[in-house]
Amino acid sequence: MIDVAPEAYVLGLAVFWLIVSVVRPGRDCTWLAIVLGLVGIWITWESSFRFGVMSPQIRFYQAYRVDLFSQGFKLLLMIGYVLILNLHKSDRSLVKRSQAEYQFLLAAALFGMMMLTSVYDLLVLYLAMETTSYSLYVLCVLRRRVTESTEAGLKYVLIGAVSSAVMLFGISYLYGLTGTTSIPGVMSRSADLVNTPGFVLGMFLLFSGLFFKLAAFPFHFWAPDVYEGTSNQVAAYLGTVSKVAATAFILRVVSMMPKAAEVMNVALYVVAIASMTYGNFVAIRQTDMKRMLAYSGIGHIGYLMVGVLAAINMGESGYTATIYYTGMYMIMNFAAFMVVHACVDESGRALIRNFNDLYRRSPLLCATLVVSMFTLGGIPPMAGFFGKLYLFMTAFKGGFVWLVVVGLLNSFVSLYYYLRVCKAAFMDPPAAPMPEIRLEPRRAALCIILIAYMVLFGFFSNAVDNYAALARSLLGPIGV
Amino acid sequence: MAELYGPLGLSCLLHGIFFPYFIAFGVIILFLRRWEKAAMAVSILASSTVLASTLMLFARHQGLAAGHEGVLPAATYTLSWLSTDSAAFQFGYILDPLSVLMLIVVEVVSFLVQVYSIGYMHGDPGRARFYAYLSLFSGSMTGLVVSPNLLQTYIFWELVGLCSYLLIGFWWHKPEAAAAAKKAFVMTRFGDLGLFIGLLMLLHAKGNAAFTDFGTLGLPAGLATCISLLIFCGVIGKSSQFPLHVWLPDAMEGPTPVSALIHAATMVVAGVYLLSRSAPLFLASETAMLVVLSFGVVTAFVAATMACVQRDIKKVWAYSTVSQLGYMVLAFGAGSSQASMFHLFTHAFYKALLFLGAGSFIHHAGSNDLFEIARKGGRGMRITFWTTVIGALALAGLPPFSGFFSKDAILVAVKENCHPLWYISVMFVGFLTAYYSFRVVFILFRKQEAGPGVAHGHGGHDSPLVMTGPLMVLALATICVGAWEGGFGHYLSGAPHGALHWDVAIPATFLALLGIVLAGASFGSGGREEGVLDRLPVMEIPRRKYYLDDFYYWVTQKIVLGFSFLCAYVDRHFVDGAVNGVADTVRWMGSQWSKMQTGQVQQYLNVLILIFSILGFGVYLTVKF
Amino acid sequence: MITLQEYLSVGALLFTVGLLIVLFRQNAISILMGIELMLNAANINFVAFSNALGGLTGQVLAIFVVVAAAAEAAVAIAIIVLLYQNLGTVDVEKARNLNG
Amino acid sequence: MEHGFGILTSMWVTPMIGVLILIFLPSRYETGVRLVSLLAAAITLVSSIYLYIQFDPRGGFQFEENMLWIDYFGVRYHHGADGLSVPLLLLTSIVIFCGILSSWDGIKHRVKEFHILMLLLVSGVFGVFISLDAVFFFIFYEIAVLPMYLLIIVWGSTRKEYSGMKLTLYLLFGSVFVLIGLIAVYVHTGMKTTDLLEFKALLAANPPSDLFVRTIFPMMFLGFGMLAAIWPFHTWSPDGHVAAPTAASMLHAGVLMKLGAFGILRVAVYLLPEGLRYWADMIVALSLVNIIYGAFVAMHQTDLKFVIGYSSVSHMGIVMFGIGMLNYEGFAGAAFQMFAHGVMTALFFACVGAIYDRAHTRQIHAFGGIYRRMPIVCGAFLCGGLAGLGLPGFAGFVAEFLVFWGAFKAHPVIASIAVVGLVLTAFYVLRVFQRAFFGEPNPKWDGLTDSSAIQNTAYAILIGTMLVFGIWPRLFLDIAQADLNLLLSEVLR
Repeated sequence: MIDVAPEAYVLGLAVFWLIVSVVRPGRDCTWLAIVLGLVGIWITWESSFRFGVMSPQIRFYQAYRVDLFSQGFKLLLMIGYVLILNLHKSDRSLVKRSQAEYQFLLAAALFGMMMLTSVYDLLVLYLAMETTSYSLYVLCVLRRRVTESTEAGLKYVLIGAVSSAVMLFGISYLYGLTGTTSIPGVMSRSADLVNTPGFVLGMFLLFSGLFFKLAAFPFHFWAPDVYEGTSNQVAAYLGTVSKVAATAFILRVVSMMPKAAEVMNVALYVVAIASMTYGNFVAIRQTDMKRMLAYSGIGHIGYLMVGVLAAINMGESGYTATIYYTGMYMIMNFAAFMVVHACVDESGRALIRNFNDLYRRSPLLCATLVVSMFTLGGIPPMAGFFGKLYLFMTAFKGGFVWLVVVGLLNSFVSLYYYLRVCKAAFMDPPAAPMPEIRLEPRRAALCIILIAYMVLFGFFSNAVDNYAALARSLLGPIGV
Repeated sequence: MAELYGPLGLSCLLHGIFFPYFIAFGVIILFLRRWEKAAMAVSILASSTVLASTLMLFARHQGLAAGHEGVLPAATYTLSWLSTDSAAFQFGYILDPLSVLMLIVVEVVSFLVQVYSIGYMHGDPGRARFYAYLSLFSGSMTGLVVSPNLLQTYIFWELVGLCSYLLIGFWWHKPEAAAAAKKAFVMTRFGDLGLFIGLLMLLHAKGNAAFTDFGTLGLPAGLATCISLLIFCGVIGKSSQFPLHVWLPDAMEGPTPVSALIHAATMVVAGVYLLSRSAPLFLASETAMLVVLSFGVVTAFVAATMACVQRDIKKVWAYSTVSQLGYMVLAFGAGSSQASMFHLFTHAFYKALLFLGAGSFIHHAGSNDLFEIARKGGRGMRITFWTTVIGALALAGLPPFSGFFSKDAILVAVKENCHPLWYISVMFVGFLTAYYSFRVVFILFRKQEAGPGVAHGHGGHDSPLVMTGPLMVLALATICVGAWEGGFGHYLSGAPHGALHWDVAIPATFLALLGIVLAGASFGSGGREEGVLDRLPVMEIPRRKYYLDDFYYWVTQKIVLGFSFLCAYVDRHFVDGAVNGVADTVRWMGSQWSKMQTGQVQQYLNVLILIFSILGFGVYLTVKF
Repeated sequence: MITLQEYLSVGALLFTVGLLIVLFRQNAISILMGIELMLNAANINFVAFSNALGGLTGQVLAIFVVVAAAAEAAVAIAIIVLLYQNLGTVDVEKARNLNG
Repeated sequence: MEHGFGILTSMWVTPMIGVLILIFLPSRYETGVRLVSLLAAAITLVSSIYLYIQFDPRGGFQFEENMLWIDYFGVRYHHGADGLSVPLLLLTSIVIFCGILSSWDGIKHRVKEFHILMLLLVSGVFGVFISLDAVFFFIFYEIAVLPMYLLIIVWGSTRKEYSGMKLTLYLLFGSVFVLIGLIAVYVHTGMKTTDLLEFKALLAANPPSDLFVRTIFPMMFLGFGMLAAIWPFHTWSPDGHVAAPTAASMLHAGVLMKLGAFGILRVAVYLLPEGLRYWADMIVALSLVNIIYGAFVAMHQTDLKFVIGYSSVSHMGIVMFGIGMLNYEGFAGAAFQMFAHGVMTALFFACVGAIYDRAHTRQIHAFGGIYRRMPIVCGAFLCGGLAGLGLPGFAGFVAEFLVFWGAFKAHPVIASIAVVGLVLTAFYVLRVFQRAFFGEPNPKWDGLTDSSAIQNTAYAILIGTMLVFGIWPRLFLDIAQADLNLLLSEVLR
């Protein structure tokens, strides 16, 4: 049972927080949560370290596959979770008596996401998706500014429920046509079923559920409003960790798909171009920072889709590039959200104007903001550039020349609104003189770590090799 | 004495004529900007060393020292300056009779002018700067004269243009001086364009621009004509021939010593020197010679007519210089570069004399206007007046003076080699020359009227010795240089002593005397300011400078600036407009798409299902077929 | 006797009806009902396929879906109650000030 | 052959060390900050002079440093300097040294951040000139572009937001094309390594199709050309330079525009020589427009910096003109013009910066006879202007002579038209002198003070460099000759 240690630990964590929320709801428990989170990271690291050596294992009657790929992603999710915990300032931003409840919901959502990375059965996929979604729906509503958060929660629930229903409908057809609910079984049968409309519809509906999670173009409508509506921590959680989990599952499904399924390329091609262009073009117009980050997230998902396409056609190097980019994407986005959270007090909206004269108010935060904007924009010395470079290299090799050109042009367009934020931070005079921002040592250290990561990880990115190991394990033979 | 001309001696002599000026320029500009006296001393020291080494070289060339017969071989010193795979350029000196002759002219006149400016520029705040520019000019003029190939000539050609710009615009606070300086530089630069293209064409054709090989180039006729005409463009620009001569009269804004040195004796004749340097090229093509001849004659005639109607003494001598340059060019066009060089030689002295005399008059009277100077007792300035008379006599071409001999040589050349019509027009120009030179003399000769603020007694006292000294030296040179006419041909190219052609000399002298009489009649007695010639209606054209100034003004204002306005407009509205247009369309598309985000959940779901079904149907189609 | 096709067509019909309800009803509660309809349509499919394929997987799936639908309904209604407390109405049209 | 870190790495690391020191230096000690950045610039100047002297004129890549960096994608840390890049390294260090000197008292607020960004800019530029690996080349290429944005928006002047954003987006738009080109070559050569030399070998091994060369070369050429202000894409350059502070526009016009031309020679022509042969005529046409159009538009400007901005467009046109001629004179002239124009424009901007700091306006008609109050600055501007119009004795003349000679050998008629550009340059340069510096001294400017001793040393260094390379051009040509011939032999094969 050691292989599923990380999920077990997170489940225990969730239960623990449930009990605490019942016994002492109001207590501020940030430090406790961080310590428990770090323990969780250590456990996940141990388990993923073990799987560097062992071959992949199948658990729970063919429903759950644990391999280096899944453990690697679990580690990534765990790090993301701890980062979100670290984001927590005083508890003014959340509803008064919901500290422990907030922690419980975070842990529950994390549990669902961890399951998603190594799910091997359609039923378990549905359950994982639902646990994540339900805890995220409630998280959205836990903000002190009730009007917006309620509206955000409503939108998130309705659209989420519809897309999970649609996904389920698709799963029912997949089950019906292939007779089995295990994903490899379905995928292996897909070669000969590829031209029956039922099967294609099923696959399509399945992927729509996933695209909803990723907020890719046709299914992105909830993202801007929810990001703007909820509290900063939850928006960060949605923007980074949940997308990483969904990408992990997509990579797993795509790795099992035989070459013959040309139809998938067309769908992904359209989704990639649409979300890239839509995300970057609409982000230009935004004045609210969180909305802008939502749209830029949509744009980045478009680049990820390019990565998935490259993975389908190019094999291992495509997967490596996509995994590298996913890891990079999580950190970049988190840094941006962190600065938003630090600069914006809970009462107001996170307008870009709030960053005015950030340089004088707190140089460290300003540096983090500028570095994260440059990384998101894909500007060379930072790691974001390397991520995009590997992605577009493999996609170009895979033959998607026009996709690369559109991708590069879009990343060029995105520079406009990233640089505009830097301009605001450096040069615009504040409307009213704003107070100095004092950062606690904990969050100052986090800033420095993030800057170092973003700047140095790209330059010294020999770490690409262990991402390659992840990719190889994903594509490797299935152990008993 | 032998070792003086040994290899070591020769090289130090060669460097002696080139580097002192540049060293002086550097020293003054960097260190002596505020110590005018020291700057003057350094500049004159440099000038005298160069003059000394030139005279020594001249002696060497005459073979006086070592008793050699004939002319020593041309001493050359070269240093590889720029080498590419298809050609290599040497930087250095070439000293054959032609360049030594020019050297003498340049060094003597520049030394005298430097001495003269001690007096003339007395009390002017920028004197150090003045001397720096003067020595830079003399240095680059020397470089031009001794250059072995067309590229080095072009380099110093431009540097000399720069110095004329700096010196014309020396009194920069006067707006007219600044405008004149710019006009001079741009106009000569326009001419240099032709020279530059000619140089490139020569390099392209033969890959070698050394003067020594001009004879042996063997270019096809068409190409030779083209290259020589392009080089002649440079000459038109620099030696202010007909269309591009307007800058020289305006260049009188500069101090008078500058006019004397640059715009009379040295720089403007650089073009003529270049012509005789590249004689083999020109001689190879008939049409080129005809073009040169026609330009020369036209320039001579036009400038002479304009000189007759000027009130400003410096403008008169300026137009006279343009006219005499026309003479030199037409002499070359007539085929005898020897005559043009001799005329250049003699003209340098008497024109420098006339200019320095005019400077002395202006220095005394404080105004350029002829009649003003006469009223202020120009006649009383003994030495200046009589040296000017000697200059005028030489200019008019009366027998004992140098002008007569050089003009006679030109007339002979034109008579023998060209169509009689040219000969008649050149003779008529001779008459005009005599008329305007003595018009000045007779105006100046008028009695000094009792006017306010003028010292009584026998008229104004003369300028200090430091100014009149050079005048006397130049007057002496004007008189005795003529005698060397016979030996000049021999010196230049070893040809036998040319005899004096009386059949040409007599009509020329007669016309000159006629001109003097006409001038005397119209300006001799009484205060009249209008001569008989001025009243002719046709003289209105020269008075308006043949409408050339207006034409150039129209070209620059309408065509050049108009076109630049057009380019600026295109740049701001079309090229920039396109860029801003792209940015705006992206922003517009962004705002249109963001309207899709209406905020209503059901709107989202509608759009979601709509797009989803389109996508699904599309995939369905691809699967079907 | 009723073949698989009829069951599937009933399921599809039910799914479409649920979808239309979700799209065109203003009341949040009725939208929830629409979603429940869509989930049950999936259940019908599951049971139909399970019967056709003979295994019990489909029915197990249906039971799981019923449980999940219940949980979802609970969460959704809780949020709709909150909506009612703040905006004073359950009309989905009103919740529109987050846009742009 | 694995070589460890050497002098070339020190070239781009020294400014970075300067940046680190500055970060930890409290911003109160303004002179301390300036001294640190001056020291960094001085060290690079000394090492670039050392490089210049030690460089073996036989050409080839020297002082090589070659290490495997990211083995999964084959990225190598490969630095080397050849005849083309050594002079440009010298140019960069001279310009940054004089830039820091001339902004000694020009920059008053946020001095520390200004110098940090300047040193970042310079280390990016150094990196580009020495890197021989496509990925590192591109990284340094973008590092060289980005600090410019912050420099303009914080310390800039007229319309600074618009111009700053326009400049940065334009250059990044160019680098998108360069990246596409590099990726295409990387993929074509089998994704084994990103080293330029290996690219060359692999491209020689299996030569790409004509279509590949004919599309990728213009893409890379236009990508780099945008930074070198090729005609239709030049509008960012005047706006950017006018808005930028003195030292920034000195560095940008003086060095960064050469980065574009250098990029063309080092990447585009080096990898795809047939492309240059195919597109040479288009390059010639575009650059002819550049020369004439730039001169005419400069004539119409009323702001001093705009005049210089457009004159840079015209002079960069001469560089492209030379490259398009496909003969040794053209290439040598282009390389020399890059060097000469860099120094000249740096001098121009230094002088205009000095005038602007004192008079707070750059409108030409607002000035009148300021020669009386500021003789040294106007004198330096005069030297710059004369070098600009190609006066012999300055480096500009030799460069323009070589370019037009090469041009005359290839396209005589077009060369004659381009030579007219020289007269136009003379016209607008002297027009500026006449209207701004000479003429009736305007009493309004009696309070102007002349440039300080520090700025004078900057002018002296720049004018000195121009004179030294003008009087003795073999100092430059002997260094660049071997490599230019090598490059040319590739193109003409």
